[in-house]
Amino acid sequence: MNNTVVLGVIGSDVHSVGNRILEYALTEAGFHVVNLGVMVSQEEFIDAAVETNAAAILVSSLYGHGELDCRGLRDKCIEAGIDDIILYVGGNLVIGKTPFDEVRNRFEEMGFNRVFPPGTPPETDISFLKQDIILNE
Amino acid sequence: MNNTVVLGVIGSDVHSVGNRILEYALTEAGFHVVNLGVMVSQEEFIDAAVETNAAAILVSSLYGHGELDCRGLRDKCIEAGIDDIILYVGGNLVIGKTPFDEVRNRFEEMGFNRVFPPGTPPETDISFLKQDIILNE
Amino acid sequence: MEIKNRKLSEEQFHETRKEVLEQWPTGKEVQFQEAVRYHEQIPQNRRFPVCLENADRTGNTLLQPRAGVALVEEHIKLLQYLEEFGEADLLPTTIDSYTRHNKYDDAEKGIEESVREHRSLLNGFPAVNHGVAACRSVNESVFVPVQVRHGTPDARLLAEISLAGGFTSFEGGGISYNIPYSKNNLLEKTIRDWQYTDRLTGYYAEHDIIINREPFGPLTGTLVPPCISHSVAIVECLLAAEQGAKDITVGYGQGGNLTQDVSAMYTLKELADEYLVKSGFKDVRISTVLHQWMGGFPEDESKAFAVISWGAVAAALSKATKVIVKTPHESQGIPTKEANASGLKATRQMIDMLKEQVFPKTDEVNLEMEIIRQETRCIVDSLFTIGQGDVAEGVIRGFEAGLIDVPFAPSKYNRGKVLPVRDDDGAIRFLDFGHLPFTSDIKTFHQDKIARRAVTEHRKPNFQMVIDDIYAISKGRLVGRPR
Amino acid sequence: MEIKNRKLSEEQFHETRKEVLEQWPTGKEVQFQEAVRYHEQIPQNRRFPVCLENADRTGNTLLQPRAGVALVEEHIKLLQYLEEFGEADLLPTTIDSYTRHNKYDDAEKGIEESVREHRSLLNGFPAVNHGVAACRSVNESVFVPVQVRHGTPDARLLAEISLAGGFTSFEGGGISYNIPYSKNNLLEKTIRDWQYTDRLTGYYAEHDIIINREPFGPLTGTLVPPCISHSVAIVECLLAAEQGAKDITVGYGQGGNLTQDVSAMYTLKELADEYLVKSGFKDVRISTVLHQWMGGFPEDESKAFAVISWGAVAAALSKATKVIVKTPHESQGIPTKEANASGLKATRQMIDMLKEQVFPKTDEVNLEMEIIRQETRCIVDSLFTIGQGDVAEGVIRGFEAGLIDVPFAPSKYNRGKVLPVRDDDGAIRFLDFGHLPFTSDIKTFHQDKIARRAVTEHRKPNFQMVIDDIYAISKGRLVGRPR
Ligand code: B12
Ligand code: B12
Repeated sequence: MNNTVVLGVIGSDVHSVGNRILEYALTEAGFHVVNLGVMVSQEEFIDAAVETNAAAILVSSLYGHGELDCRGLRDKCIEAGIDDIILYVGGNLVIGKTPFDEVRNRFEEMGFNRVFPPGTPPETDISFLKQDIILNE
Repeated sequence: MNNTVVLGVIGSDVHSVGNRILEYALTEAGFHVVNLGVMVSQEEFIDAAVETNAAAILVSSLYGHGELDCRGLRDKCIEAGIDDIILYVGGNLVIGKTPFDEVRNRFEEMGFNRVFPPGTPPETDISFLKQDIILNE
Repeated sequence: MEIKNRKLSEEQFHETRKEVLEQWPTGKEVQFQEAVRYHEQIPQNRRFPVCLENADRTGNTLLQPRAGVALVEEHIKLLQYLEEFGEADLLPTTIDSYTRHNKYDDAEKGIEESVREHRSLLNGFPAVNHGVAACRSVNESVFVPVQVRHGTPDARLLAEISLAGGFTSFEGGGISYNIPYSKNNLLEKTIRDWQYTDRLTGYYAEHDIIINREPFGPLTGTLVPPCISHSVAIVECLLAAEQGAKDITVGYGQGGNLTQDVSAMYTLKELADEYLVKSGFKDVRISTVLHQWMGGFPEDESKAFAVISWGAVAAALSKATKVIVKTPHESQGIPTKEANASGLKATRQMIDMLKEQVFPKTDEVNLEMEIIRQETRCIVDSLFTIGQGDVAEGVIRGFEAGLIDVPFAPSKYNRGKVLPVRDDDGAIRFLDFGHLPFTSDIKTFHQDKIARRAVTEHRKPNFQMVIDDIYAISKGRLVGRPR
Repeated sequence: MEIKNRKLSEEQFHETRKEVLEQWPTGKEVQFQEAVRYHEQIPQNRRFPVCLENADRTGNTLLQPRAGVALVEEHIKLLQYLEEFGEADLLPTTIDSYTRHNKYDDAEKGIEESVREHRSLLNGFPAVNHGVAACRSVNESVFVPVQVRHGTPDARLLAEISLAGGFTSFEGGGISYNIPYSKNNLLEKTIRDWQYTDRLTGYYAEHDIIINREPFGPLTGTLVPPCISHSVAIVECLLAAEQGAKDITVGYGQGGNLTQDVSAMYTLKELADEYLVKSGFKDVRISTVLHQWMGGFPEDESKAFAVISWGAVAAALSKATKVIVKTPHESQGIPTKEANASGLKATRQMIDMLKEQVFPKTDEVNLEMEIIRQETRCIVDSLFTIGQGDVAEGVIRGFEAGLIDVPFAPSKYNRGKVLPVRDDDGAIRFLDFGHLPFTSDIKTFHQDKIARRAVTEHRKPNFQMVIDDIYAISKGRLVGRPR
């Protein structure tokens, strides 16, 4: 299994706490984590993924501009030739308390493979991730 | 103005605090208050009203059985020949948080002239009462 | 009727028993030996005394809501909901007001109307009408212990049916369920009736079934100074212990001033233990309960959450064995199950966040504790004196004489002379002592405290000040300052 | 770039000013003299410093929410709602994240999309794009003072526009709005930029317009030990005072252990005053703000109410000048106006119920206060030393050397070596001191405290324990015990 994943918080978002924990938990779970930290642009995500031949990109967005920041990420992946890379997104993705189904729809339409609500414990992400990577190979 | 009013808490209800305060406030406002206290039956209300030739009966019900306890009070008034006596009711009249309009309707249909929600300050009752008594005379 | 604090003989007990069980048809469902066997197989997790003891040992505060509806199925659903979604540690079965006044006919009508209208028209669960089997099905449908909570002056039949029905805790007492809960009931009568109820508990204990008993702490819930509720709690402990009760929870209704509340909780157990031991009862287990603010609540639900939370703080910081939880619907009416669960959840969060913290025994706390001790001893000792050593007789004569007097109580056997008011820090003091047997030192203490408030507010302390205090919390503050 | 804590000359200031005002077209709307005249006519009730001083004098704690949406009209409606239905004493204008990063183009797009979609797609109010007149209309539409709250490393243009726009308080600082709020910004740069912002405040002060300044207290909001945030607050006070700021509010984010929180609040003002006086600033008015828990919130709204209430308790009992209020939507997203008001109402109820009560200065509090004083002095004094007497230089070198280090901060100029963890009572201690310049006594104190917790939990204190603590409050407890 390709165990390299790119991790980061997109846009102008600086929420670094969850990112730290995700890095720790993914590493503990045996992943090779390329953590770009906070304030990561779409280009930086893609460059890192191409460079490290990553199996997945894990995007966090907490601060509410997730919708504006994430649009077009899948297209850029396709342009960069990593069409099939697994794209996850999680955090407080939209502005305001919103039924999660709605949020999931919006982000799935943007081309994310999975969308996670706030407060998802790392164990959940990790078990999905392992399955999805294996299926994708 | 006939300033005699009969006051009491109906049924098996023992909530005595509001009753004390109402007695005090009505007395301060110049009424002659016949306070029957708590656990007052319909008959006791009517007997007291007839005996003292009262202008109004003020019924409290806090404990939730107000609906069961108050039914038929107007009829009993009519039987006793005090058809036109002003009937007020106030407190936590029904079981459970209920839109007050609904509560008001139920009790007005039972023949109460005015229905007061929980937390009504005595000043409100008193000003209505003065108006209604004068109009009724 | 002469009442002594003397254990009812088995004969007396059985004689009365016959009459009691005939008060309503369901009485004949009660078979004592069979009930004992039923209790023997109740698992530990559904035994009140066991859970209370565990909580005290581990320093946890348990959460208990109030809840009860007219019909069995609905009541079970309600309790299951509070257990699952409210995370309640202990459950209640709150009894309706008709049953409380032994009006089983009215309760029957309430049941019928509730069936017809598909909503509960009773403000609680009519356990007597439903009978033993229904009570058992209630108890068996949940994983935690269930207590009967009511307000019944004569609870003998209710006790018979509900204890045979598997409840492992029974609230109330001859004073605490008379004075705040009725108008015309003689204390002689209610104490006698509760001696019976306690004797029933004792009778179970003789058969190795320990039932928890809980005198109702908050009384009228409205500005009750700690020494008043403490005195009633102590007397009811002594009365219950004499009849053989072995496991008692003493209670207190939050006043709102944290120093006073913590001091009250600390002294409550201490004084109960002290008087029990002094009277020769060495094997009675005492636990404590704090009731979140029992007076009028603010209408706004967010504000109600703050009041609930402040009660949780008092319970947590004073290490109460359990806390009785209010709901955001309090000012309006019997809560929906969701509102009930939300009160529990807010309380849970607070209790758990504060688990590690204790309120320190500061000088202020020590002073407050000492005052409460002195006041309570003045009252309780005076009851022993006037009762010539017998506290049952003493408390009856004491109420007559106003040596003990519950503010705002509806009972005509309560003097109603005492007037409480808050001091400048929000602690509850006496504006009028009535005939309370206090030393002049104690009186001066209260007068000085109130005088300080009067200065702050530029007004004389009088009944208007008391009224302002009664409304205060519902209007968003602790002290009813003039506006 | 060399930075000294030296007042910018009027020349320097005006030179920079020209550039700043050209950063976005709305810059040219700023006319200083006209802005001063505008401020002169602002009534007392809309002046932040006046309201803070009144609060301190009368012992009230003022309530302030966070709030900001993309469009002017909607923003005004939001503030009016919070004023009317939330009973807020002070209002905010929270700025969106694009503006915070000076991405005025992105903000413009956000405004356009928000107009199109009829909902705010920005997480705050883009004040720069809206310009001076819009800011004035915001301020004029309410009765209480409004503060700019943001998180902007380079807030020079935002300050120019919003102060000319009639805001009377401005949050932030060159450290507190850099380290927790950005990744690549040099401290030299942000401190310089904030010297400008402070100088602007000072320039207003020279024209008799007092603007309140508030360093951002909670930093990353996540297990920040008091001495860290106190040190940043003190340094930012000294930097602001040097540029002529006269009215400063120092802040602290609630930790959750009441003893520690109260001690932190008591020492915060004391230490700020101490260092200001030591550095020759005798006419700076210091007030305080407590932020209700700034870390992760529980998802359940009832539980969130308890967290909010506990923050209100800490603010009330420590007599904070103001409290920043969270909402029951915190864990989910920007709150609706109703949720925002309900956080305010719960806080109001608690603050008002506790008005008369103070947390006593117990031995535990005195000890905790002394520890905070010692730690803070170790840090701040070491900054003076390494800066050879200059605190601006000192703090920059201090961050480099890890003499000061903010847990979990995103900035690459923060060492990130320090690890906080709770002790057995829930107080926040240091698991890893990184390079903090502590005495061995202080270190031993922390180690002992943490060792006690390790014993309780039968596990080694390590990063897992820290993670457990980060999640703890959102999972319903203060200390992240193993399950
Ligand atoms: C204190 C209290 C008690 C005390 C009462 C002590 C006593 N003897 O007075 C105790 C603890 C004993 C008690 C017992 C019970 N209570 Co109770 N109690 C309350 C509480 C907290 C405050 C009541 C109070 O004193 N308010 C202060 C006074 C000043 O206000 P007030 O009573 O509302 O009266 C004012 C106004 O309503 C108005 N008003 C009242 N009547 C009238 C009449 C007219 C004509 C007018 C114009 C105005 C008016 O003027 C008054 C003065 O300002 C309320 C909830 C609340 N409000 O927060 C529950 C509440 C009234 N109780 C309730 C219940 C159910 C009970 C119990 C059945 C037991 C239980 N489930 O715990 C028993 C009933 C006993 C019985 N048989 O009556 C429910 C009623 C539910 C419902 N209607 O759906 C309430 C609403 C709580 C709840 N949400 O569940 N209670
Ligand atoms: C701490 C905090 C801050 C700190 C951040 C410090 C720092 N540098 O990290 C400070 C105070 C600086 C801050 C600032 C701001 N914040 Co903030 N903040 C929070 C808060 C309270 C906790 C976040 C946190 O650390 N949680 C703990 C960690 C462990 O959990 P987590 O971040 O949710 O991450 C976990 C999961 O979500 C999941 N996850 C996350 N990403 C991903 C990705 C994938 C692929 C997967 C599978 C899982 C996953 O796994 C993580 C680990 O368990 C949240 C609200 C809350 N949650 O209670 C608001 C919150 C995120 N902040 C918010 C906002 C708006 C802001 C600000 C714009 C300012 C403001 N209005 O106050 C600024 C933004 C600054 C910026 N440019 O980014 C909003 C976002 C609103 C929205 N989405 O609608 C929130 C939700 C608060 C609110 N309700 O208004 N904030």
